[in-house]
Amino acid sequence: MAALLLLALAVLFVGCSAFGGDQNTFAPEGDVAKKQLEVFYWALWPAVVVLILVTGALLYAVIRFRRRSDDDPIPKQVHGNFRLEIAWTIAPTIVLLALAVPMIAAIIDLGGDPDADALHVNVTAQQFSWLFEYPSLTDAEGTPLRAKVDELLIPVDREIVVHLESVDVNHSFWVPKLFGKLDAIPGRTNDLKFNATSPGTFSGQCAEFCGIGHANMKFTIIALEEPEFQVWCEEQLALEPGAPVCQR
Amino acid sequence: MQHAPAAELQTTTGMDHRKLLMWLFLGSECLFFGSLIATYLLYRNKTEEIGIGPIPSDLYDIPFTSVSSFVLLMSSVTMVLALAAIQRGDRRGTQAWLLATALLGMSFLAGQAFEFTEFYRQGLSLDTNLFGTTFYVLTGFHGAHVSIGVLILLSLFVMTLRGRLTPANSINVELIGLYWHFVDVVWIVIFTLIYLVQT
Amino acid sequence: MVDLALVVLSLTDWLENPAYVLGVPLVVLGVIGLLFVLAPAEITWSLPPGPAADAARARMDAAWAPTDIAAHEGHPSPSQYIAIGLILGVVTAAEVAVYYVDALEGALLGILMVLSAMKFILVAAWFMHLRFDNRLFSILFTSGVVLAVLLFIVVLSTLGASLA
Amino acid sequence: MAGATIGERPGTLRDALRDVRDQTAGYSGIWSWITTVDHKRIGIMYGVTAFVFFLAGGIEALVIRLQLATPNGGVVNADQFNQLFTMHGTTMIFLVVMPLSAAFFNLLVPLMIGARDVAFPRLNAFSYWVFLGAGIFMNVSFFTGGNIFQGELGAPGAGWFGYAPLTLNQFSPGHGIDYWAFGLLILGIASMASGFNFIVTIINMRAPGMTFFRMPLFIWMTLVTSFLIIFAMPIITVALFQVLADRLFGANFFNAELGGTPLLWQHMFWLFGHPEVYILILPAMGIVSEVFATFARKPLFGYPFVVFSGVAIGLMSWGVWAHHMYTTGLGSVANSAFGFTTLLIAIPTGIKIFNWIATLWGGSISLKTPLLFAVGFLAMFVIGGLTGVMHSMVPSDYQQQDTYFVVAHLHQVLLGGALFGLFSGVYYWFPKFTGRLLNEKWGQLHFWLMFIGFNVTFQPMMISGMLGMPRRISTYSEGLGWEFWNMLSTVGAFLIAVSVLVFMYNVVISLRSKERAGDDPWDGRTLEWAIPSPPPVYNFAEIPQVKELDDFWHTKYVENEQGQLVRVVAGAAEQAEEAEDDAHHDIHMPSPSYFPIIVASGFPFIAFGFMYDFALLPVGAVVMLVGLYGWALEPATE
Repeated sequence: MAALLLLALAVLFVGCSAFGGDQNTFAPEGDVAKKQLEVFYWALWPAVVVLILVTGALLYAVIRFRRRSDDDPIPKQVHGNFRLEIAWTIAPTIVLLALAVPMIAAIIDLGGDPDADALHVNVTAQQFSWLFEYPSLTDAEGTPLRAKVDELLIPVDREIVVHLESVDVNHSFWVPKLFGKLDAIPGRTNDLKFNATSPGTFSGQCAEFCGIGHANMKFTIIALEEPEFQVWCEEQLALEPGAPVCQR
Repeated sequence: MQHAPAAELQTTTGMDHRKLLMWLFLGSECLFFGSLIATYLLYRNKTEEIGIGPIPSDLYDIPFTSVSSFVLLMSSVTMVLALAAIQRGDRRGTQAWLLATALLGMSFLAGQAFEFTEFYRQGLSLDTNLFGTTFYVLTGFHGAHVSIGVLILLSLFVMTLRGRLTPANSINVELIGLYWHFVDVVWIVIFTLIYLVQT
Repeated sequence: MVDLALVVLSLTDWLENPAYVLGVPLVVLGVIGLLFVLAPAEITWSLPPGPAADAARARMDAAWAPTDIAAHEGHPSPSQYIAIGLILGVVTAAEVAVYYVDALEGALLGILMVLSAMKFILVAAWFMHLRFDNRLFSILFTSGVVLAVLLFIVVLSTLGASLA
Repeated sequence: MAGATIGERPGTLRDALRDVRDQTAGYSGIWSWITTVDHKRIGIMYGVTAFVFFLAGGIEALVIRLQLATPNGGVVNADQFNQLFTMHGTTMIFLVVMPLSAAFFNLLVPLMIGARDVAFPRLNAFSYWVFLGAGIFMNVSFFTGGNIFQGELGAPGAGWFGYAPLTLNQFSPGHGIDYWAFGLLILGIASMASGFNFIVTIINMRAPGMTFFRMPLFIWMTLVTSFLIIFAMPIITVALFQVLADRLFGANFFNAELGGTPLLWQHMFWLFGHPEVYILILPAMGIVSEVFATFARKPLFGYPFVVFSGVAIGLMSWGVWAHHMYTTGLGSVANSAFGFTTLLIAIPTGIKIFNWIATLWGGSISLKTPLLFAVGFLAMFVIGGLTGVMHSMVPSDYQQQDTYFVVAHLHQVLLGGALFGLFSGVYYWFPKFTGRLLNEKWGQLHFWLMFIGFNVTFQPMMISGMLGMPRRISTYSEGLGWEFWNMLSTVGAFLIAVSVLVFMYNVVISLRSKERAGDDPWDGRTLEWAIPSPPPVYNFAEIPQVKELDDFWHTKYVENEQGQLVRVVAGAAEQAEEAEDDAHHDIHMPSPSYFPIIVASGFPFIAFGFMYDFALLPVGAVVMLVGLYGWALEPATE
């Protein structure tokens, strides 16, 4: 039993980042996902220690104190121990408070105000696709730039602020390598910020059950180097090269 | 049902089973009406923002509702008088106050029926807007509670005629009394939070 | 003839309003019931006069012998109940009055909350006998009320609603 | 309350017992089960019915696992898949774990507190019939989607927590969601009725001398669970009424176009849903507390602390609901607050775990099947709890929410936790109610198959979750690194299925075996072991006088001169009983009644009336009214 548990754990910790996969949360490519992975480890390691201690104590007790024959004497009738109770009330309290403080700091950190030069994107979820629009990147007539359905292009190393809406049911916007999820809920706008620290194509998919096409409500975020992104922006908006709209 | 109540009171705590049940039920009902009232409060200002259909201040007739609230409040007095009557063995008083309570309850229901019709005629139905949705469902559930109360009161009244309800089982009157007063206090909250506090 | 037509017309008017359709029979029912109570009717009404009826009457009288369960349980007297009923009526009148006084508009919410809480407590404590009964009943009911209030204050505030 | 007063005039104990036996001798056949108000029979019916639903939910799970075993699975289509996982979740929670707990409440509460029955026997029967009706009602939905042989199913398909607005007409046409919502509403009535019943029973019907702190831990957990039920159910009731009003009458509760807030559903659902989680796990905690103490031959370590932590868990369960909603954009303040309260709930849970281990520590542990399941419960529940702590860390939960990591966590708690605890209870109390022990060899096989199967199924889900696999997807493509883990989960699921077959086989052969278990096969500590197996209708010939916690144990063992515990000479206790039998005896047993099933049968009519034809409404109403008046006027001991 113990071996099995430890095996499962060992596989979980050591192996995961090596498994690869486009949606592996152990291989973050953005600051938000990195922070979230860090918080995961804060909880994981104490949990592993507690698991080993508790399961170890349990197995030890069951094996060590097993009844060897029916004539074994009745054990001492211990009803409790006040000091022990206090100890194992306080010990987890300390551990949990130690977790709570950095956790709240991390929540506030991730929920902070966006950078001034952040790129804003309006994301609209619908059954079963994602629409992307850049409200600040507009052509000569003032029409904002739209990305292809299910494909968002972003510049690397620049903060992206997503304004998330849904037109029908609940959806959830999630690219595991870049950021944890945020729900798109009809009637409200949720904001999310993230960045990509290296160029590449990152796959994401809807994470809130939304109906028959839920499994196929996928999309990708393509992170381009800043100059490439600007070229793309100018092309899409049919602007002169170096147009201020697309400049950082 | 004619056994001596003393035998029933042989419980660990001395509390009657059914009275304890009723109080548990009322405690649980608090969450029920709490949910409905909270929903109303959440949506209170939404209707005006959206601008579709009538809003509370277009429809509420405070003097009318005050009167029907008063009627329900007074039914609590008659209810408790019915209990006092049966507890001192006054049969005529029991019957009179039970019936009076049921009557006052019916008058309240009639007032509610009038109010619903009036609102409906002025263009508010369940699907018009959030005001319609939350108002009808909240007050409708309250009305359903009153109706059940009236039904039980009338049944008890008939039971006094048939000799099935006597001081020996006055607990029945006490139980419906608790229910009835609870329905009344819920209306006290609804009248204040829903009718008088409008903006 | 004209008069009759008018009566019929007003009747159909009535029928359009469920309040009357529901209310009028209820009131009629109530009046009949009231007469029934006030009339010197006995349980023996269904029995022919004779020894059977006498026995039934005797049983009834025995079952309804004067008792004082109320005093035994420490409940208030009917006159106290009526006094509380009057207070409740006055407080309701005060609530409605406050609603119509423009000068109090700013404090409307506060005053109304206090007044309705008063009514709530009066009914619960006296009519529902929480003052006199086992404390467990008060605890059960109060925990229901408090739980509901606390939970929904949190829900409403996270959803951005406010009373004011 | 006259009812079935046994015996014309009070006589000796022997007369009273004979009278009860004479009266109940005729209680046999199907009709006697339909009209029964005996808590033991109702408990058995609850257990058997819940097990049948468990098989249904299990088959749904197997189909789900087959579909996901390989990428681009073609076993079912997306629509069928959605219905299967919705019904799997709903069934397992509301039709399996809750009623199985209710089965144990029914079987054990009166026995453990020294009572003859529950406070409201007919209400108890009513709870069961309502539950049965609602369970059948909900599963009928499968057949309403058209031709079932062509795979046209009509079951609800919006997930067991049915988030609005997906449950509204425009997104879920057909009647599936109506079945789901009405089914849950009706089940709520059953749960509330039994919640009220057990609270009154526990508060009011304890044997003389059984103070609150002499009650077995299982009774405490029943009490806390029942309170959670009666306070949590009304909230989901209102939420379900709201979604039904939207669906059936065009109301706008969750209509965002008119300003409605779909998020309100989530708040109300989880206001109910989080206490519900504890409603599912606390009874199992109560069961293993009894099992650990009995099989270690030691009293539960730190009894008052375990009691208080159970109560604390119950209270705290009201302050954590929004941790199911971290990703809905509640804002940093709310997320921090709920993250904090969620972390805190680990403290009382930890106290319980430590006390259980301390109970085993230094004991004389008998490694029989009930104990194995209890230990399995503890081991799996620790993982469930720790993954729970990991979820409560808000930023990392943004990655885990709605992935297979959550699926793994909730099954750790519900299957590894609650169900292992319940199986422990089945093995432990089976002899009490059937008179026969479950076969130990097959029991051990059942345990090990289930334990291994469980771990092979659900530990890999943690990994597939962290590899970015969202829950509730009907299919996935290759190359995401999920194939291996999903295949493993599917293999594990079939292992669990085999273990359940072993269990069923075990029940059959054990019931057929001629060997009798005796009244007290495990050397038990609580009152139910003091009476014959199976218990007579009246449970206790004489209501016991309780002097301390684990009273029955103390009647069996005394300290000798060396301070060691030794068994009291057999027979001494019975002799004492014989001697003092000249008191006044008068046993009241409730009479059978068919009114509960009549009232209960009105509910589906009303639901069908709202869904298909209003003409059915008066039918249902009349049925219920007739039943209720009959119930109220029927003379019975209640």
